[in-house]
Amino acid sequence: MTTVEGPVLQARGRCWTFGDNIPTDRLVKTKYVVEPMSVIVAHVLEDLNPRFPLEVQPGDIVVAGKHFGQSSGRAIAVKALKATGIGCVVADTFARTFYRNAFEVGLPVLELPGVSELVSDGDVLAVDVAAGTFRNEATGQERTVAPPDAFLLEMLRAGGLIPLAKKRTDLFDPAT
Amino acid sequence: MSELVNEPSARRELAKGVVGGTAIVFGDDVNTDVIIPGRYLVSIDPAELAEHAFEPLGPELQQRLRASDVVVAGRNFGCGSAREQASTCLIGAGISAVVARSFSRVFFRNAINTGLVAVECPDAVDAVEDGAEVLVDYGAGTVTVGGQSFGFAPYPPGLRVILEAGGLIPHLMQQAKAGQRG
Amino acid sequence: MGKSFAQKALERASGEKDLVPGQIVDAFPDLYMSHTASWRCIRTLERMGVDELYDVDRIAMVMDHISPADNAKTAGYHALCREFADRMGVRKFFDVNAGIAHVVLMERGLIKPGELIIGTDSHSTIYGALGALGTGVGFSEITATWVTGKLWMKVPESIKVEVDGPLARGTYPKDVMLRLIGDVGADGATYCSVEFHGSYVEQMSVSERMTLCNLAMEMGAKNAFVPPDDTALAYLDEAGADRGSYEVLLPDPDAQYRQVERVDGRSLVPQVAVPHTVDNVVGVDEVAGTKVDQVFIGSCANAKYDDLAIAAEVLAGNTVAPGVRLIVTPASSMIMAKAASDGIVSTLLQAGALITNPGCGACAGSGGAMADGEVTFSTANRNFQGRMGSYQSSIYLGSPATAAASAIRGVISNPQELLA
Amino acid sequence: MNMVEKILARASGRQSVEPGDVVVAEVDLLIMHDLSGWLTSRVFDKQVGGPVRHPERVAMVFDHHYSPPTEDAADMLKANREWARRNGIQLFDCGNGNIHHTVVRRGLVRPGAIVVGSDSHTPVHGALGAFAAALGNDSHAGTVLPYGKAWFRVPETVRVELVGTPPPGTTARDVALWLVGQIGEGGLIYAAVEFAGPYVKELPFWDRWLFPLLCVDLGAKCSFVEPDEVTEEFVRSLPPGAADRPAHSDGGEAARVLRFDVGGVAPQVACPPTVGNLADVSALAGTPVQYAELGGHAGGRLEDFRAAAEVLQGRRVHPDVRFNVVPSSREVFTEAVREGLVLALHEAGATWFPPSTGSNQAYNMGAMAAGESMISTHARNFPGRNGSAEANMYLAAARTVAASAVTGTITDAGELA
Repeated sequence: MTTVEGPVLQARGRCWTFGDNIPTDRLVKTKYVVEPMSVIVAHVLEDLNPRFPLEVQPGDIVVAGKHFGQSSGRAIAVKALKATGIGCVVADTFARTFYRNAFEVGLPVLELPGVSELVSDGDVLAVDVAAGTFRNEATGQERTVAPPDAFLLEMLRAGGLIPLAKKRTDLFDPAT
Repeated sequence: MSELVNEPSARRELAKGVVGGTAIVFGDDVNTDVIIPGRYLVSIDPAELAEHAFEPLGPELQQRLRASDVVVAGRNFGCGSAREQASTCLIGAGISAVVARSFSRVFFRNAINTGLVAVECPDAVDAVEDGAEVLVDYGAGTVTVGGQSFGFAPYPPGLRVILEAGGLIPHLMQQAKAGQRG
Repeated sequence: MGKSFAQKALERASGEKDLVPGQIVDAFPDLYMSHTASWRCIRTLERMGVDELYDVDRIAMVMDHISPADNAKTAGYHALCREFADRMGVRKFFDVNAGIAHVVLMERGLIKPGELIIGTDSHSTIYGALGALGTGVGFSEITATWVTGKLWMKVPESIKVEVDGPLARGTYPKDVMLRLIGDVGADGATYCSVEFHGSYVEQMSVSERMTLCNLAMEMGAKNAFVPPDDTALAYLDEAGADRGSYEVLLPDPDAQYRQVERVDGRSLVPQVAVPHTVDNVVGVDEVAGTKVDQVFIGSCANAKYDDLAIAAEVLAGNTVAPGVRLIVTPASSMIMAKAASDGIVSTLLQAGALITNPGCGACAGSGGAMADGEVTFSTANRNFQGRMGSYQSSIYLGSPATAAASAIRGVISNPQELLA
Repeated sequence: MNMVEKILARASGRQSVEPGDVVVAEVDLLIMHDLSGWLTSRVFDKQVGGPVRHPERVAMVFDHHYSPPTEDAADMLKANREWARRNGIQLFDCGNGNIHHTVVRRGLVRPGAIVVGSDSHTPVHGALGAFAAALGNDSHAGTVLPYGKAWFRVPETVRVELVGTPPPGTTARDVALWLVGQIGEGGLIYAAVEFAGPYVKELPFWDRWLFPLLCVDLGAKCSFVEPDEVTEEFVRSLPPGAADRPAHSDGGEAARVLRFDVGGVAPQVACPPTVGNLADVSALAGTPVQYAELGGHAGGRLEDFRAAAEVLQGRRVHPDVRFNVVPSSREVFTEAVREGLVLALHEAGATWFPPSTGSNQAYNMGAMAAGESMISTHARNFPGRNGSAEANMYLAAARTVAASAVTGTITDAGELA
C-alpha cells in the first residue's frame, strides 16, 4: 500500500465551466460559512449551477474565466471546492487570495489565460499543474504555460501551508 | 385552507363531543416562551411548529408530548405573550385538549380561536397522574380520569360554535357561506 | 351599584347597558394594532378570500418586532405588509424605523381615553396609561376583526391597586410593579381589569404609568387603567389628540373591586425578578454580586425617554465594566431624537453603551442572543427561559437604574449606592 | 526599491527584494473580524495549536454582528471571546466599529508596518503607508499565529496617477468607483497598486482611504499612497502605538504607469451583479430603491454623514425608503453626535445603527426580499449577499445615497429640486 503525500498534481476528468469574476460569496454562501464541511459541500457553487454539488465526481476539473474567486479571502471557499474531490481548477486568471488559498489548503490550480475559450461542459481534460500542461481530449487542443513558483509547488506537495510550515522550521521558525 | 382548519383528526373527535387519551402533566405558570420559543414564530404551520413545541424542556419531554393527547397543567397555563402559535403548536403535536387549574387569558382565547379544547377543572388536575387516560366530554361538561368524573362549567354557546367550527376563521367562513346561501 | 372602568368601556364599545362581570359581549374596538405579525393576518385574510374590510382606518400596523429584517424571509414578510398597507389604504402604517408599536401609537395621539384597543401583543395593557382599555389577542382575532369589526369580550372583574409614595431615591415604577407581581403572583390578576389609584400614581408621568400598565400583563391582567387626569390630557394634547375626539371614562366611586392591593413606595428598595419567572422577585441586595455578561435597556416596559435619562444619570462619568455588553434600544424614533438632542446619547456612548435602532430589539429577538451559561440584566418585562438565545442562559429584570449600575460594576448592583 | 519592497525587505531581513521573490516576513499586525476570527481560531486549535507567538500583534474586532440575532451567533462570539482571552489577543467587542476603521482609530496601524487579515479589504491600510494584504485563514493559523510570520511573493508595482479636478458634486468615492470601471475587475491581478498624482495628493486622509480600498476589486495584492504630510498629520491625531517606520520609494520602480484624467467624472453607481459594472448616476435615474445605507468599509465616515446632512437639509427621507446610517467606529459616532449630525439625519428620517459593518452580508441588518433594491456606500454588491439573490445592491457615494433616499429612486444629488 502506498501513501500519497499531498495531492496528486496531475488531473484527468470531466470539466465543469464557470464564467468570469465569480466571487467566493457564490462559491460558499455566507449562511453556510459556519456549517460543517459536509453541509457546505452540498451547496458549493449551487447558485451558478445547481447540478454541480449533486453531480461533481472526484477527479473532475473546474474551468473558469477571469478573476475566479474574487471578493472575500475566506479559505473556506477553496476548502469546499477541494472537499468535492475535484482534481484541479484551471482559470484564465485567479483572484489573488483564491490563488494563494488554493496552494495553502492543497488544491492544485493552474492559471492559463484563454482556457475558458478552449472547453465546453463535460469535455475530458488532462492537466499537469507542475508541468504547466493542459490538454482537452475532446478537441485535441493543447497548451503549455509556466508552472507555479517552486515554493508554491513545494507547498502543494506538502499538502498545504500548515504541513509545510511544520516541516520547514528553517523558513518560519529559525530560532527553534 | 389547510392552515386554517387546524388538525382535522382533532376536529373529527370534537364532533362526537369527546376528546382525550394519554395525559402529559405540567406544573404552574407554563409560559409561551417555553411552549413555543419566539424564534419559531416565522411559521404558522402546525406541523412545523410542533417540532419545536416545549423545546426548552428538552427532547425527551418533546417526545412524550407528541405521544400524548391531553396536556394537563397547573395554574396560569400559557402565560406570557399573545402568540397564537402557542395553541397551534399543541394542535400540531397531536394534543386534542388542555385541562388546567387556570389559563392565562390570551392563551384561553387563542385556544378557542384555533379549535383547541381548553377547560379549567382543578379537581381533575388533582386526580391526574402523568400518563393517565383523560377524557374530556365537552358537551356534558365533564373530565373523566380513571373512572372518576369531574364537572366543569360548559362553554358559553357563542364560544362553543367557534370551537366546534375548528376555530374563529373557519367559523367566520362557515357563516359567510351560510349567508351566501341564504 | 357603581361601575368599574372596564364595565363602562365595554358598554361603550358594545352598545349594551348594565354589563356585569362574566358576561360575554360583542365589542367593536376603536383600533386594531398588529405588529410584525401582521403578515400572518394578511395571509389568513388572503386564504379567507375576503377583500372588504370593516374599517381600514381602525387598522394600525407597526413593524417593530424584527426590525430591520434579519433574513430574506422576514424581509419578504415586511414587504408583504407594506404592499398590503399601500393597497388597502392603511394610513396608520409605521415601518421598521418607527419604534415599538405601543409607544409609537401613544406618542402620536392614536390612543385615546375610553377607547377599546386590541393588539397582537400581550402588553397592549399599556394603553391604560391614557385611560384606554387595551388588551392582547391572537392574530386570527385581529384578522376576524378587520373583516367584522367586532370580537367577543368577557366583562372582567376589577382589581384596585393603590400606590403610595413618594418612592425612595433609586426606586422607580418598575420596582413598584415587580414587588406587586411578586406579591400577587403571575396569575394574581388573570382576566381582571387592574386599576391603579393612589396618591403617588397621580404624581406619575404618563411614561411612568405606561410602565405600571405594561407590567400588569405579567400578573395576568386583561387590561390596566390609570384614571386620566391633567397629566394625561396634557400628554394627549402634545401628541395631537383633539380633546373633542374622546370621552374620559372614570370608574364610579362605589365601583366593585374583587380585591384591593396596596404598595407602599416609601419602604420599597430596588427589586429584581430572578430567572425564570417574572413573579420570582427579590430585593436587589439578595442577588447583588451576580455576574452579568450583558445588560439590556430596552422594551415597551422601560426604554422610554425618562428611562434612558435615568440610565444616563447613573452612567454619567462611569464606564461599562470590561467584558460586559450594554445594549440600549430606544423605544421609539421620537425618543431617540430627544435623547440625541440633549446629550443623553453622548453620555451613553461615552460610558461604552451600544445604541441600537429604535424598536423591540433584543426583547423580541433582534440581537442580544446569549450563549449557554450567560446572564443578561434587562429592563424588559419577561425573563422566561430561552427568550434571549440559549435555553441555558438567564435573564434578571429590574429598573433602568439597576441595569445601569449593574453594567458599571459587571455584577448585579443596587443603584442607590451609585446615586447616593 | 519602492515602498512595498522596502517594507518587505526590512521585515524579511534582506538587503533588497525584487518582484517575484518569495520572502518570509515578520508581521506587525494581524486583524480578524468575528467571522474570520472564528474560522482562523478553529484551524489554529485543530491543526496547529500551541501558543500565539505575539498576541500583542493580533486584534479581533466584532463587526459583522453588532448584537447576535441567534443563539448560534452568540455561541460564535462567545467562543471568539474565550479564544482571544486564552491567547492574550486584543478584542474589540460588538459596537466598536468596522474592523478597518477601528484598528486605525485605535492607533494599531502604523506607517511602514506589515498588516495582514482575512478580510479582503485589508489592503486599505496602504492608505497609511503600511504594506497590507489579505491572506487566508491557513496563513494566519499556520504561520502568523505560531511564528509571527507570513510568506509573500513580492508584487510588481503599478502606479496609477490621477490628474485633473472633477466637477463639483463628484466626490472621491465617485472617482474610486469610476476607476474600477476604467481598469476593470481583475485588471491588475497581483499588482501592488500605488495611487499617486496631484488629485490623490490633494485629498484628505479619509478620502485617500477609498483608493487602496478598491484595489481588491482590481485583483491587486496591495495598494498604497506614499506617506506624506497628510499621512503624518493624520497619524499624529491617532493614539500612540508602535513605532512608525515610514518607507519611501526611490522612484521609477513601477512596472507600469496608468494615468487617468478625472476631470470629467460624473457621480457613479456600481450596478449589480459586480463592483465593476459602473454607470453614471444619470443613466440610472428613476430606478426605485427601498433601502439606502451609509456604512461599510467604504462608508460610515464623518465625511459621508456631513455630505448626507448637506443633501438632506430642508428635505426628508421618502416614506417608502428605509435609510440606515451606520458609523464606521465608536469615535465617528461620538463625533457625529457632537457635530449634531446624529440629530440632523435622524430628524430627516434616517435610522442610526451601532458602529459595525452594517448591512454587509446582512448578519444583523440589511436583508432584502426578492425584487427589492438598496443603494449604499458599501464596498460590494454581489447577488445574494443581502438576503434574496433576486435583490439588487447599487453602490454609490454618500451624496447619491442621500439624494436617492429623498426621492425613493436613484438620484444625482445635483438634480434635487
